[in-house]
Amino acid sequence: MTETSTAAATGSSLSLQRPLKAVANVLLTLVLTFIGLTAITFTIGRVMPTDPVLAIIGDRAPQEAYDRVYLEMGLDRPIYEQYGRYLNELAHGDLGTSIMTSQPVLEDIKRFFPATLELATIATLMGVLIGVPMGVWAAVNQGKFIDHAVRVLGLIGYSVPVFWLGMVALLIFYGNLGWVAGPGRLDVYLDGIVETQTGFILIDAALAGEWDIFRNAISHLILPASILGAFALAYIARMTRSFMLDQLNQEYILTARVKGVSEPAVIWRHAFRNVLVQLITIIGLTYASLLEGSVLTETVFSWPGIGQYITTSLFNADMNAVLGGTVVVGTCFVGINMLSDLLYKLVDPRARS
Amino acid sequence: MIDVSELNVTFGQGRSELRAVQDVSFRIEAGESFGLVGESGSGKSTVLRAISRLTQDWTGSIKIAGAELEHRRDRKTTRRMQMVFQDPYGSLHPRHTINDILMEPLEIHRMDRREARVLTALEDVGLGIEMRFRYPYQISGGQRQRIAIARALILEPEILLLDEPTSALDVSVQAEILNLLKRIQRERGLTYLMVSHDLAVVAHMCERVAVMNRGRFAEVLTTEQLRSGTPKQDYTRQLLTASGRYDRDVAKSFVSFD
Amino acid sequence: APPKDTFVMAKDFADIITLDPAEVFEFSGGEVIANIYDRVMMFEAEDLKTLVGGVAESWDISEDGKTITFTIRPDMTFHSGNPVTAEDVVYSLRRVIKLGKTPSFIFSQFGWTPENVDELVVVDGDKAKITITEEFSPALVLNALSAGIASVVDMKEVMAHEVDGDLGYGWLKTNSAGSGAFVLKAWKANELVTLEANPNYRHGAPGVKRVIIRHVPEPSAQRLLIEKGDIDLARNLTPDQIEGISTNADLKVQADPKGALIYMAANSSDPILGSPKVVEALRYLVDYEGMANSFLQGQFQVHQAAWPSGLWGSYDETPFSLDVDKAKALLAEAGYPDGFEVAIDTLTDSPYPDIAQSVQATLAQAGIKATITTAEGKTLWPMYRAQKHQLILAQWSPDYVDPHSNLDAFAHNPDNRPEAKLTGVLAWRNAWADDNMNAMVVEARNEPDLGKREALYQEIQKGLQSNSPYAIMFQQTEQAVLRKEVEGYVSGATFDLIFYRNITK
Amino acid sequence: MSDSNAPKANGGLRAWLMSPAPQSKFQARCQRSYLSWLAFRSNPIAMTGLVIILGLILMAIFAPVLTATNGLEPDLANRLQPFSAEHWLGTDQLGRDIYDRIIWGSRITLYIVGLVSVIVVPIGLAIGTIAGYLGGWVDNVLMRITDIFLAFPRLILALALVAALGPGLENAVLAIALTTWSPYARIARAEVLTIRNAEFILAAQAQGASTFRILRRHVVPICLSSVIVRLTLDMAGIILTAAGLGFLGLGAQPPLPEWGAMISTGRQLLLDQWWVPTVPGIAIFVVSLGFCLLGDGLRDALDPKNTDT
Amino acid sequence: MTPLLSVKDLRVTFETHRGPVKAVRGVSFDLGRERLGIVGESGSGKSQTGRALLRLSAGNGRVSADKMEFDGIDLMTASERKMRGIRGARISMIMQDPRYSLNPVLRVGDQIAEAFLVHSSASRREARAQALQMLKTVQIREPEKVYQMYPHQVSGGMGQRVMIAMMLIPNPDIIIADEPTSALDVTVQMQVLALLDDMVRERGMGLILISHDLNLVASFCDRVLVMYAGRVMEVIEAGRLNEAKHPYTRGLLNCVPELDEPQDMLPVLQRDPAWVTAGD
Ligand SMILES: Nc1ncnc2c1ncn2[C@@H]1O[C@H](COP(=O)(O)OP(=O)(O)OP(=O)(O)O)[C@@H](O)[C@H]1O
Ligand SMILES: Nc1ncnc2c1ncn2[C@@H]1O[C@H](COP(=O)(O)OP(=O)(O)OP(=O)(O)O)[C@@H](O)[C@H]1O
Ligand SMILES: [Mg+2]
Ligand SMILES: [Mg+2]
Repeated sequence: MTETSTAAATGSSLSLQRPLKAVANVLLTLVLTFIGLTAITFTIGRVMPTDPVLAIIGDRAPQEAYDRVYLEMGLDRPIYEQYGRYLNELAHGDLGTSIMTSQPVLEDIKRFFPATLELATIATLMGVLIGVPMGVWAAVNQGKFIDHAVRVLGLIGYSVPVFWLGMVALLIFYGNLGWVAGPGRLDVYLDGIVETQTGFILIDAALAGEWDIFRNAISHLILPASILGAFALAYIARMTRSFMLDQLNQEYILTARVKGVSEPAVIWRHAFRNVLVQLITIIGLTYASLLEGSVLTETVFSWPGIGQYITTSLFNADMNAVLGGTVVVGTCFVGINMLSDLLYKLVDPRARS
Repeated sequence: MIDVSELNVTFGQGRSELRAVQDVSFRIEAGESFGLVGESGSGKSTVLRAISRLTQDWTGSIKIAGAELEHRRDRKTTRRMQMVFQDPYGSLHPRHTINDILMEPLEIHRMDRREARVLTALEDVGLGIEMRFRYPYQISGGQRQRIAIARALILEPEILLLDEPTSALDVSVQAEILNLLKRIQRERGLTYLMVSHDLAVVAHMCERVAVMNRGRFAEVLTTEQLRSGTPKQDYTRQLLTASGRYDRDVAKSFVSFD
Repeated sequence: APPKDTFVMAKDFADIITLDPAEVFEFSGGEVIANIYDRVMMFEAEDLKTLVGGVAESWDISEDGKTITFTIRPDMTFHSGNPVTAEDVVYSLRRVIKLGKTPSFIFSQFGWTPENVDELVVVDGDKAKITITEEFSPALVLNALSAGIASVVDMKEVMAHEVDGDLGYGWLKTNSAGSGAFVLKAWKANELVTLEANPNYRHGAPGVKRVIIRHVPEPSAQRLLIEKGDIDLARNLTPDQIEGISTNADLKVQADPKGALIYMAANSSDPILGSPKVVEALRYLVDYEGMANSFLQGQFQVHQAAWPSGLWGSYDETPFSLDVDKAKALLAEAGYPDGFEVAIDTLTDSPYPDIAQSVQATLAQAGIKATITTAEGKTLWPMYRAQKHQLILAQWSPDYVDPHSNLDAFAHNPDNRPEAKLTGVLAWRNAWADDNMNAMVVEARNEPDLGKREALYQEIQKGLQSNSPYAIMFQQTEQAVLRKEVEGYVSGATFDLIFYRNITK
Repeated sequence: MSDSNAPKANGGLRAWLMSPAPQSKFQARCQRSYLSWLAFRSNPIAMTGLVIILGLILMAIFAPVLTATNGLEPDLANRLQPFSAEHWLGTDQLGRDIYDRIIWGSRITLYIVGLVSVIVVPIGLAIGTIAGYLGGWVDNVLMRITDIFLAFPRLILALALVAALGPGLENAVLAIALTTWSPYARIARAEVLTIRNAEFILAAQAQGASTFRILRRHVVPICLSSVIVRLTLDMAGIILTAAGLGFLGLGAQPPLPEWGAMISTGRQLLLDQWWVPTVPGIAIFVVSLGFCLLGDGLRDALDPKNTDT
Repeated sequence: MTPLLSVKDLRVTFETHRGPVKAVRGVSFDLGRERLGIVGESGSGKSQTGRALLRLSAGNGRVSADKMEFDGIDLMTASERKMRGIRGARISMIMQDPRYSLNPVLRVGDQIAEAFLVHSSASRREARAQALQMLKTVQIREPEKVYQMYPHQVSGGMGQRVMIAMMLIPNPDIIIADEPTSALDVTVQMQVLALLDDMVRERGMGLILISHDLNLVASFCDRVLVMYAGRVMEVIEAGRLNEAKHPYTRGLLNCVPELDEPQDMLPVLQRDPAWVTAGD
């Protein structure tokens, strides 16, 4: 831990004005976050009652087989040594092999992560495109019926258990109405027709010009994305409203009105520009949290996403997979945070100097 | 009572380095009132903060009653030297009642007879005991500043550092506070170090006045010199004219001093 | 809906971790390789009761019963086009021992070790000859040669993919090299398994061109999918859901008895549960009928012996039913008239928590306060293997179709010391051993006469009902829900007796 | 303060609460709370939230009076009954009365909510205020740790912790708490940064108050209200995470009527006996909504812009 | 000459949880092309009077007046649309504190240009040129550079000048300056006042200067309106302020310490409760 603290301490004195130092700072943050993430995950993996050896050999194996695999996995070594070895391999870009899928973890992630990314991106887009105007609308009409309606509507998206909503939505829109396709990313018999290039079915299908598959994929995507989108929307709308209210109470809004600026311009050019600054962080966080994959939604929709991957791996004591997944999700989180910091600087002149 | 020599205060490092106070030296006798004036950002508050050690990155020497001051705050000197801040809206904790605010220094310094002292303090600054359990938001700016003064006085200090104690108040309330400060000083023989940008206020309160410009003392004047309008420095002269009534032609002739 | 020539099945197959037949020991994996590989001995889809030759056309058993010589079917080819030869058979069996993965114990109990297997399993002209060193009934050996590890792999193909002397293990985990009805096209863990028909299969081309098994863990999702016609077969519907679809004319239900048993076991090293009277009382504190007629309806039948009903050697008596008074009397005799506190561990997936709650309630009627802890299998098993449980509610299914498979685990514990670590043996896990039982299990195993063998096994099962740490409760029946046009889905007693090749739609 | 403009109070209690010169600390506190209450009361949404939460609390307190059974014992003969006079909300797959289970389940929900708050608020406050107030390397170290917890996939961390600690309600709560504190540290820190150089903090320093005293008496009370507001807003999330853990079989153990677990075990019945998973779903929804509304209302009520008039 | 602005019995009341707060109660005055000062202690209703003229009182406020007429337009009943045309273009208001009154994320130049664009159909280029010109007028030395700055980059004095430029650019008839100098240093304060002075002289506007510094207002304005507790206590020619009779005005005048004559104790203001109710 001493290493961490001294490094963090030097991190503080770096000023962001110097690009080189800033890059160093970013890298340091990244490395420290990784070390922290993997260390915690690693420890959890080791103290878990789930036995990784049994995950490989099964429950009925005789003790000799158990002991042999135990040694093979290096579980007899002290935990810091195991951790050190893991870090070393990680540094060489090797995330190890998954017990569950018998594939390199990296390959698995290439398969599962795009599924989540596809879902999360569309959900966040929905949240932003609908949530932001809703929030602004509510704030402008604070205390009026519209405000309450928008708030309650948003809160509903926030309060319904997503797995329950998912099941009901599936039942109605797929089961009864047949408007959308069922669980999964694609009708199975269409699987494997387009070559995997990016891992995003929509993009792959578009690249291959397979519009039937594209349509099919959309029809599968729409329901889970809407459900996650409702959640993102609720959060974004509520935050937008509250930020917007803060801004509308500021003196500079009065200044704009004194100038005779029209109401839409006051709202969008003046107040919203300032809200945008705060919103970026919120949207970034929402996106990042969706990227960890919603285990519950993925379960209900049989969606082969990263959340389900990590969870199943966890239950199977497949720690390489869990660690790999955590590292990737953590990277995304840190990445998105940095990106939103960057955007923040673009939007907020005060943060620039 | 206060003896400051070669005081320097620097904020930041490298390119963003800012020498807020440069080579400032002065002496204040016991029972004297000493004023600091100068335009905004000239380093007045910084001098006060160094003395009260709210800022710790200063160099030079500060003596209180002959004893050299450490950089770290110690309870004993804190008690001898109290500070009143500029903004009565910001210097009282919004969630503490007046009683809490006045009790706190007594608790910190483990003083006895707390109840009695609180009541006396309220009386000293001319507030009724019905104020005791109000929250700051329930009282006016002038009353707040009285509480701030009472809080400083409750420890029976010898020195009061006053950082623009009236600039947030309107003229009528300002008069009440200035009178209060004058009366207390007379009764207790306190030493005042008072910062203001209002020359009239400083002249009203203090015997001697230091004029600050960009971290340095431009000059130290007696109140008489100030009143008679015979400062040596152009900077002081300009400050003087600006403090008077509005005059269009004079205003246009102002220059900036670096 | 899927095209005519594609058969889509939904199933929870999170358990597949490998498709190398020398390693597969999981239900779903076993089922998949059963359709990819032919085994030395086999049960065929057309007759699930009779053991016949698979790759072996015929076999000769030596006088002493210790050597069996197999004649290989002529004209059989692997998917690669290579002919199936005795060399492949011998290679496949040796490979199992040399890799030494979990299921290899089925062979190693015959005395085969990596050191001696090259001498004991050999090519003899155009035949394959195996020799065992332990006393075993040849019937049992032949039965064992119908297990998944007896799958015959394409030696040339596998060795072409060998890396660092791994006998092609790394490659075969995710690929196939067999001679069965289907070829593995793709296995995407937790997503799907795609099988392509082998048009040159020895029984003729399968009825569909492709079989896709889709991982759908949620039974309700499976139900929606099959009702919409997006899949042809749903494997994991609950009894209540089956009842729900009974009115749907597009669907039909096919029920097949399975070998899986649900049992409750008591840890004998526990001071209270070590008392046979207490365990006997427990057997009377289970509402067998109540459960079987409600939430287990149609998918579990009451069965109280250690070898499943419907198979050779089974014992179908069910002497126990819920009898609180009798249980109370037994508890009083054992010295616990007011009951005691106990912990039940079980699995998280349906129906275990429900069974546990029912048992909890009936135990309470006799004053036993039980708390339930549910856990994923991977968490439960280590605890079970370390004898850390009190009561455990779990499942067991045979590894191969021979009573020895179960009774060796339930009744045979040659060394009951904790440090012996016979962690694969249920009796040891429950710290229970009985010399008489041990002797009987060995005797039955070695007995060449089928009639005597069967009688011995039934005696053991009967014995276990009065003297054992178990309360065996139910035997599973799988209810598969099919679209009505689907024909030819064959599902046998064990998890790897499931055949897709006759399916048509 | 134009007290002269305030209407002369008429009622005794109201006069006491509105008196411009409180006589005791207690009266001053009450006045402050009363003002917040006045702002709160005029907000219909917030009041709805409050009513829901009070309802939940009453349900939990009077569970023995409100129910006929303890909702734990199976009654296999009465499985999956629809709504009826006898079983208002039907029965579940083991024949237990769902209404009774919902009522008893309110205790579990409250327990989760209470315990998480008790853990999360102090941890978040402590870390956030210390980091924000002390700054420098302390801040850096603490914030890095906070970031690491933030960067962790939340439900997954909770799952991992539960898996490590073993299933059960207490462990689930602990796991949720340990994954929830980081944003609170962030909020508290942000709040501290805005007041760190406020004059009332300087004033306390100038009086010689110790760092601990300043944190405890001056900094924490300022951060508390935003933390509490955030907590009520997060409550929905906490309840849902707990339900999610229950859904994945890692929360409360059977036969406890935890609402998430009830949905989980009942979810296969959605198509035919829809009420079995739907009733607990609605219960979770209503309570989450209640907390959300309450939180929104609190934020408005505690906002000085609204009360200090 | 008819007055530009005529106000009779203006009242502003705020609904609060403690009951209604009467911030302005019956203010009447006329404004021509002159410099009118409004003085009074804090909370006396000066700012609220200014805001009410533009109909920009806070949401919980109620405004009533017997008459509030500007250039023949009834400000009480004018449509919101019409009011927007008046705000800025005809009556504008210099806000108290430039730190909070400028939009932090927009360039100050663009904020000035916006004030121009709202009321004319000019192109952006023209608006920009106008804004630059205006910056020069308020004596900003490097207008091009300052145009590109953000509010946090300009000093208080500069910010105040930007504010003035912004409010003057549409060339309004009336300008309300709400304590435009209280946040500034004495020297800058004088300079800003001189600037306003120039504008009034050159453009013939009416100016309302709100302040609590009687001496300052007296030396700057033509007429002074003295307010207390939402009422006008006295209206007086600036030059004859020393002859003011109202005890409140006298009190305010006396309690300011004078640089040139030493005093021992300052006379304090004795408030008479009768002032509040007088004339009700
Ligand atoms: N903590 C700090 N870090 C960096 N710079 C500071 C800090 N405190 C003050 N300064 C700078 O030091 C200089 C002097 O500040 P100081 O507050 O002493 O001025 P002042 O004379 O009191 O002005 P005012 O009349 O506005 O209060 C200013 O330029 C200010 O920006
Ligand atoms: N939105 C509001 N709700 C309730 N009361 C308000 C509101 N706005 C202002 N007031 C009250 O109206 C009265 C007059 O306020 P105003 O701002 O006009 O005073 P002022 O004369 O400008 O004082 P200052 O010199 O401090 O700026 C004050 O008592 C104030 O508290
Ligand atoms: Mg200062
Ligand atoms: Mg004002």
